[in-house]
Amino acid sequence: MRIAFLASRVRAEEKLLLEAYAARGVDVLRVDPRRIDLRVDSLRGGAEWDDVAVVHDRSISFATSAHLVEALESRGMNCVNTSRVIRTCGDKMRTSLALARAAVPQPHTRVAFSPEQALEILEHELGYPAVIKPTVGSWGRMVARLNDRDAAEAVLEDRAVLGNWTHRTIYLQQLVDKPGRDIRAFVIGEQVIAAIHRHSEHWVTNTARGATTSNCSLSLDLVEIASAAAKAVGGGILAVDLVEDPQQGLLVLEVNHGMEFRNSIEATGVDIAAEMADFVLAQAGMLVGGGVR
Amino acid sequence: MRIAFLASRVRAEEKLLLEAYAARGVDVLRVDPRRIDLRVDSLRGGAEWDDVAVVHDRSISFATSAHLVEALESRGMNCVNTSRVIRTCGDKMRTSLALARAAVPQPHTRVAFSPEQALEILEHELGYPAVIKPTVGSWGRMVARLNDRDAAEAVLEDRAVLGNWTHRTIYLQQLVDKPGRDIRAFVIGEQVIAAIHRHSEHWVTNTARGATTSNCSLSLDLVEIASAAAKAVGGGILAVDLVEDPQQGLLVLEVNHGMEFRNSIEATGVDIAAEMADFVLAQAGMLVGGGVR
Amino acid sequence: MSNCPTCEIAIAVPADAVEGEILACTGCDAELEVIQLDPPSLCLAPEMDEDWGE
Amino acid sequence: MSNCPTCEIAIAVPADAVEGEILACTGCDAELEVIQLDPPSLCLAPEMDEDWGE
Repeated sequence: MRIAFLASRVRAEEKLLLEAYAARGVDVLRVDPRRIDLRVDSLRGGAEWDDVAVVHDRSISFATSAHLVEALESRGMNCVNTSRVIRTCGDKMRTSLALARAAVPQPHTRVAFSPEQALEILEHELGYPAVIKPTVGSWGRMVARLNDRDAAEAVLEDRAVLGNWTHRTIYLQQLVDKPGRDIRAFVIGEQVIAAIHRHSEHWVTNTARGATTSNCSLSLDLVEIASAAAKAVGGGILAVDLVEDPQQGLLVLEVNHGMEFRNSIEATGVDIAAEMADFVLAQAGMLVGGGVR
Repeated sequence: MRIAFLASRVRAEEKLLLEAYAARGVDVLRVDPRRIDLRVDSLRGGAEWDDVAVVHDRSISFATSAHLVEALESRGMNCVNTSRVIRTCGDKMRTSLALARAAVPQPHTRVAFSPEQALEILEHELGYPAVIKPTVGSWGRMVARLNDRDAAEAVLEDRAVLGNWTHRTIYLQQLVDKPGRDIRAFVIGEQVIAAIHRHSEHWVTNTARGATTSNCSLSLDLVEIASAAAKAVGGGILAVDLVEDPQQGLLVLEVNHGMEFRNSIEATGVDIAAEMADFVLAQAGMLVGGGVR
Repeated sequence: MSNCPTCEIAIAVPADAVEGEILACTGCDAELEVIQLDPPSLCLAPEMDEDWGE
Repeated sequence: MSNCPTCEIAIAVPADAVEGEILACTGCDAELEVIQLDPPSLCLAPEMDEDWGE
């Protein structure tokens, strides 16, 4: 038995994960999605997958992740995360709906399907400042702060003219007056294993945009809401991003299905890669009583 | 009780459907997605939906359809088609996987996640001529015939440079040597209600591209494969496109969740709009013994 | 009657037209959307998007 | 050793490098991907796509 590890770009995270599997003596089949020849007209073929007990997806592209994992699941393979989780987390509107269905608190969030309606919502409901986010995308890219109607008109027109059809679903959110930091909680299975604060002078507190990290202690509140958010999107290996709203308390901003964690190991003292590897192996029944079978 | 009818652009099909509902004395709430203010942070709100028994989605945009219907389903509403069906039919790779899981015959189909791998597949497996299709899109747009390696290299580079991230999933198919026509079967619920041939001198036999239509008799084979295809994607109101392969027999090309049918009523003699309206009303328990309740 | 926003020709909006319906301008062939019925009002229909279709 | 495909400076591929790993060129700061280990070979890493991320 072995595991399949899906990754094209090998970031610090993938190296740590491969090291964790090596330390456990696990046989890893590395699969680069750019080199897969995928039959979709049949579920036969692909003998190299026969002895794969579980698939650990670390693809960096949402489309690749969602499509490839669904194809492997169609062949009966056990994948972490599941395609359902990937599709829910990879689309902010679907994440919001999943959180709403589970009554997990989130900022005031509206969706419009036309720039005119988006402006109506901003003018009459959310007010300014507000935030517009692409439904698909990460690292804070194209997350824009709209301080007034002029900014809103400019950004809405940009995306209508320059964007592709995935920008026609316009996701708008209240700007939370956060205290210069947000929280990222790492949830594996049902368990919140660690959390960090991300600090930034900029209103976007993303480490890909220069935010610094420090440990965040696991309060009962945080554990409860982070694990509820993870469960709401389907569970697995997830990073829940939260903000502390002065009035509303902890609110969930998004849930990440392909989380980065290189800066969080030192801050938290938790070996996140090891926890992830053990969870994946446990899914395949390859981890029994703390050792690899 | 009333039904909600989701449509922005009112094509000939939507007019026929609205007339069918009017003829049945059904109270219709017309909803233009461009004017919806959609809360996604909560499932409350929207009193106008309270007495809606069923939603008939005729949105012309895949993203709008999928997002809006999922939001309405989250509020417990019964939608035709379901968001699961929309998402499966709206993405050709997911359609192929659904057909494969149900062992419904389809042309040889491969997916690649890089242009280099796509070229490998074309050179060594599918051969030329072959067909490349965007996973999302309709009316035969950007469905290209690749007669040789030069054509393949050109189109793959175009889409890599000019396309957006949804083009990075490269869907490749054998070109079926069809007899100047294909077949569209209309499936409502479990029932194949009618079928047409679409004739064209062009290898793309799409009425949006000038194909002409004629009635296609419902052979046992056709009924079996079309209803199996509809069931494979989740069922509902669907149009199954098929080709007659000289060797392999009937093959399913795609399943449409928001079908057009204006040219098929006269050709088939079947009142497709009426059949659709009755099906939608039956979903809501609004149609009993042939009359509206 | 209403006027085409492109070529300004007068266009008779049919009595059975509904909001959202697409009319072809008899003057310039532009695709026009009926955005209001009473009084009739037309605007240029939005361009086709990549994810449009059946 | 391998060479940067952009500025041609010699780059030492670390002994523990794996296929798919990203290195920054010491000469021109280009992002390079290790596409082969033995012998080491580098190419320009693909540009970030819109759907990339966590």
